Amino acid sequence: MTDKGKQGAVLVLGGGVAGVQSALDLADLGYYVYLVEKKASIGGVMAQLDKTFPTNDCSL
Amino acid sequence: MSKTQFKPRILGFFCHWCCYAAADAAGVARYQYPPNVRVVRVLCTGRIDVRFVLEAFRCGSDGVFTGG
Amino acid sequence: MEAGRSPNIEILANARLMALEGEAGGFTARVHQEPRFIDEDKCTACGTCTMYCPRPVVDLYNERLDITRAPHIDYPQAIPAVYYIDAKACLRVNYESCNLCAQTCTAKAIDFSQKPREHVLDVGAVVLAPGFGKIDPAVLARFGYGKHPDVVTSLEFERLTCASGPTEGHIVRLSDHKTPKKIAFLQCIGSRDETCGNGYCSSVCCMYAVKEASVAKEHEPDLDISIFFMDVRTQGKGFDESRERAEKKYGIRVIRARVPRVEEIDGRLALTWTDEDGTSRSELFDMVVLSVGLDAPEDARQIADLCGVELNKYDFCLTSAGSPLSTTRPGVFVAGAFQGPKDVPESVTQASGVASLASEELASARGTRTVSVMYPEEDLEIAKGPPRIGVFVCHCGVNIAGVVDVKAVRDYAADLGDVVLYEDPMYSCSQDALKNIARKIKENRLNRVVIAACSPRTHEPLFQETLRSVGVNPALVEMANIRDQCSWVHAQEPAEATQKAMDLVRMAVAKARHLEPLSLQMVSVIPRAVVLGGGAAGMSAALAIADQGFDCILVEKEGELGGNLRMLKWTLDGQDASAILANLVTRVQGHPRIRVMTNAVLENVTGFVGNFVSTIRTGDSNEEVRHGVCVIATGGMQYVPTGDMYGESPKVLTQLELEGRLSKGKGGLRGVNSVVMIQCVGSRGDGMNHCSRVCCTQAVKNALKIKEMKPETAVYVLYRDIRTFGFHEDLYSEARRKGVVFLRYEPEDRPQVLKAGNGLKVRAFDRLLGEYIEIPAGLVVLSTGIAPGENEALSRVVKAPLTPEGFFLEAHAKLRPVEVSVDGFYLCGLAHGPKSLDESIAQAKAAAAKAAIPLAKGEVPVTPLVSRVDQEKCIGCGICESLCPFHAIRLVKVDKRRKAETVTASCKACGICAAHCPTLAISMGGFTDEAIMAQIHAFSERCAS
Amino acid sequence: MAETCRQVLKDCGVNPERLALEWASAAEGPRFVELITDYVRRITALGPLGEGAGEPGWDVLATRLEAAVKAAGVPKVRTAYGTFAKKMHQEGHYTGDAIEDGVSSKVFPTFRQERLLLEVRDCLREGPKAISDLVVVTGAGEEELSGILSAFEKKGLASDTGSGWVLKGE
Repeated sequence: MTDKGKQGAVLVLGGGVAGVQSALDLADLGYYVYLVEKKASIGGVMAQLDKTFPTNDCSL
Repeated sequence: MSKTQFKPRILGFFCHWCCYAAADAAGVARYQYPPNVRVVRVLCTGRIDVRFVLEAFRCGSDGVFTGG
Repeated sequence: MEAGRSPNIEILANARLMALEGEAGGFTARVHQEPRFIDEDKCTACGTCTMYCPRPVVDLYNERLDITRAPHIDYPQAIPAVYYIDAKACLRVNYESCNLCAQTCTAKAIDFSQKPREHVLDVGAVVLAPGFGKIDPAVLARFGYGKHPDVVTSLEFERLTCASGPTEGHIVRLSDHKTPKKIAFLQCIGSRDETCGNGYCSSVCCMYAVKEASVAKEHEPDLDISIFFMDVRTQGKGFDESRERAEKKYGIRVIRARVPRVEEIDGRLALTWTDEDGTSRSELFDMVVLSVGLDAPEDARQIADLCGVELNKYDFCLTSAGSPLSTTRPGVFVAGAFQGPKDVPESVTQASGVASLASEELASARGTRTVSVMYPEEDLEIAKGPPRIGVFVCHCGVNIAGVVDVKAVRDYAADLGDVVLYEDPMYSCSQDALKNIARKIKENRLNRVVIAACSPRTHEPLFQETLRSVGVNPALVEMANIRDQCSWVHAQEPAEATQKAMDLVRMAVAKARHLEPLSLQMVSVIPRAVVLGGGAAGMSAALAIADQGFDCILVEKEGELGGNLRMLKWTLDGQDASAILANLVTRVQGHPRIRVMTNAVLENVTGFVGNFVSTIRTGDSNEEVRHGVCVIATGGMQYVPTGDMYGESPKVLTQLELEGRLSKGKGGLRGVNSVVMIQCVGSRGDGMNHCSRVCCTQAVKNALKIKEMKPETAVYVLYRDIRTFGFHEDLYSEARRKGVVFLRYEPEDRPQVLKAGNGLKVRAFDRLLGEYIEIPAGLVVLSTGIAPGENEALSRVVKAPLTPEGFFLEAHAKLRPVEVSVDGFYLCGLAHGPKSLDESIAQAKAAAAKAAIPLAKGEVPVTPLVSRVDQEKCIGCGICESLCPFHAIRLVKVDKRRKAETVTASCKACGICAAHCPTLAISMGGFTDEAIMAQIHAFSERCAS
Repeated sequence: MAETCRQVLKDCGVNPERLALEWASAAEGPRFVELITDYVRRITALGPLGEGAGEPGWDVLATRLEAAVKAAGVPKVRTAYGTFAKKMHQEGHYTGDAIEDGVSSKVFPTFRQERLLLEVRDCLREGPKAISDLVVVTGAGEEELSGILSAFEKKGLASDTGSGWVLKGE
């Protein structure tokens, strides 16, 4: 099926809000995702923010 | 005299996304609070029918706490 | 954060990329992963190890304001929800001593034999999203940080105001732990500061400072808060309005000055600054918050070298306005703050955008590497029999059993009606216990299961899967939360906690009797998209969808493609806009999967996500098209000035008209010796409320163009705040260097355009001189804002809400920035709000990714927890239809009578309809009236029902 | 919802403060704890249901609440409630005063009327009752009850036997 041996997998470097969102969308689009994060857990700075403007709802 | 021993029985209707989640968060942080509330989980406070609240009182609930 | 649950996302935490070889479509990546010393499958996140560890470690998550131990978890909702051991601090790892945690872990999850692992991964594309780095501490030290404990960074302040932070939300000075009275926020720390090498603007600090100040005022209403701005840069959608409200509501003082340093005087902090009129001022504060900017990631150069991508001069990833998410290496894409400083909604947008880019690249290999979980066929008969309930009361090690008498609760459950099996597993979520539960369900033909353990929010899916694995409908499990909402929070009252656990189990059993199997319905998706609007955003979205392998109909109301891009001459970074336009148009027109309809508008749409039928009118003829998704990219309009002699004098132009002149060469400036630009024409309260985001950079860009073509021309920019955020700040710096004069005006003292003989002059107040000046103007250029298009009609057709300004409203400002609250509709470009070309393109890619998800899946699931209307009982009153926040109930004609009907694909199960139905005709899956009433009755023994 | 419940509870003699409606977002564990702790303290101070200041005894409350629950399921009452919610939703102003006024003028009268109808019927089912007995149980005025009873009489549902009102045909 694959032309020129294209791989249906993506490496996402960084487990912050951007990395996680990319990973979720890519998995939903039909690709296998390796989410590589330096730290022990994903979430990045977003998890540290208390409330987010302007909706002031929880960030997770 | 009964007031000092009175332990109210309270029914809670908690929104799955908000108050129920907040209650879980309180647990994870090991905050302590009085053990008087029993919880019915609903998917939104909008689900709470007037009948549910009145029925809880009819069933002798000393209080009803709805949490969104 | 559902990333932890997807079978197609493998999280490699504690890991670093070591090498990247190959090319787009076929890369080989080497990844090095450090051990966490805790077995992810066994750890129950109980926290015992942290309690026993003798090694204190500074808690980085709480910005060093708190102390944790070597084994820990960053925050309660972390994913993986597994603790890890900080190898640098651990005595066992470093000295082979201690080992206390391994001995105290009841789950036997601690494993010091774990070794680092090397992964070799075959991937087709790479997404770089390493986030941002921290500003050099030496820069912070200039403002007393590290020397005075009461100088804190904004992130530290954020943790202080956070209710789950180290001070539980109480704002205290770190020096004496007293509540401060007077706080100053200093903006642009590490940003807009060429002395520290960061000439760019970090874009997010103005807004977060206002947010933090507001939150602080909410906690401590008597606080006196001042924010020192250079310019107030709250250009995000809805931000300006929020900021103004916050400033008024909380009485936040805005000072326009840059404070050079912080000094301590008798335990307080002295700030000295120069006002706009040149006077020097000084005041004492109790606490100073440094609004620290975003730096490039510390490992930016390493990443760039490894991945072979180029960086810009600030060490952020290099991209261009026409392809804002592509690096210099094909197949390697960038999203988030590494592409340039940005806030959460923009990061999320870019993240979805790169997903589209990768998906375009790899469309032919879609689905070749993904895995899906298979379940045995469901036993439909089992649920029909009388309830046979199994109750599992979990010890959760000592988490529950340490407080609640688990065995007593188990025995109590035995006596409840219909309970045929009762057990008390040690860890019900462990692999062993799950297998046991599955076996017991089969052996005992259980058709209802009650798990008394932790929270259904985190663990219900796990137990639902266990039921599915033995062919039992997943809706037949109910959880009683006797840990998070019982043992953990009533640790000092074991008897009360045990009683509560019994009550909760009784209520759960009562509800379980009323649980009904719910089928997970799938609706097939028509693999075609409609994109409304043929401007830059619409064309980009259509191309991205088509390149991902799906048919697309592009609907443009004008006779030709291009939209506002046709009027633009240069992008903000100076590229030829017409070349970008020509490229888009050629590709769209030549694409086999794109059908372009011009002079066409959407008249009507029916159906739901996956199955829409739209009526598109072209001239007098209507055509019906069937499609699965729809992208709204209908654009915006240039605000038409109503004053300033626009239309009266040929010497008064808009910025776009000026660009038109400048594009004709130097002749366009013949006889013009001075140009006066007026900012915020139509924006920020001048006709429209919002900030138009791009006009400041556009003005600066054109000012520079004038200076380049005819350097002797005097150029004045009369502004309220110069909002050249991000790397556009470089243009602003250059303009000032080249002699462009910037004068700030207050909205209540707006510049006036006046006649002066045959020419024009502009009268404005000069703060430094303290008097009004009259500037002769060869040309007056109005920086007109971006107005919403005629969105009302479309908004009614698709039932998508608009903002008060008239732009389309996204489903969630942070987390779903390109989705509309109507499922199956997506949003990008100026229809969403003012933005630049590169932002429009990135957003279009994001909308294309989101729109392609249902197309790629081929079917969309319908949550079984939806409302269901009993049409026998329904009287067609329409109350439910009008109250439904998701437009998930519609009225249909059944035998000539109006009846309500749930659009299951749109229903979010909130239950407002059921709670308001006059005839009780609506029932909610999983939360029926009967089930809830049964719980209420079980709650009380006083009530005979 | 909460406002309707409060007005009905008050009408039944239950201190409406026994019902709380609070908001806590998913991250607000400490706020939740504060809210719950506070609330439990308030309820503890009020005393058991039926024993709070101004509350009639449990027996009376039970009868009234039973009728109120039934009334809350009656289409006429639910239509009034739903229609008002729809109106609020369409107009989009959710100020406390607007809700309070709206409920008391548009929902509550129907609700109370239905509750009394059901409760009088339930009472009479137990045996003959004088109006004064009904006043004690239902908390309604004599005049109002006479109105209900004469309506019953007109429809042939009840009659005054001299030793009290009784239901007919049951």
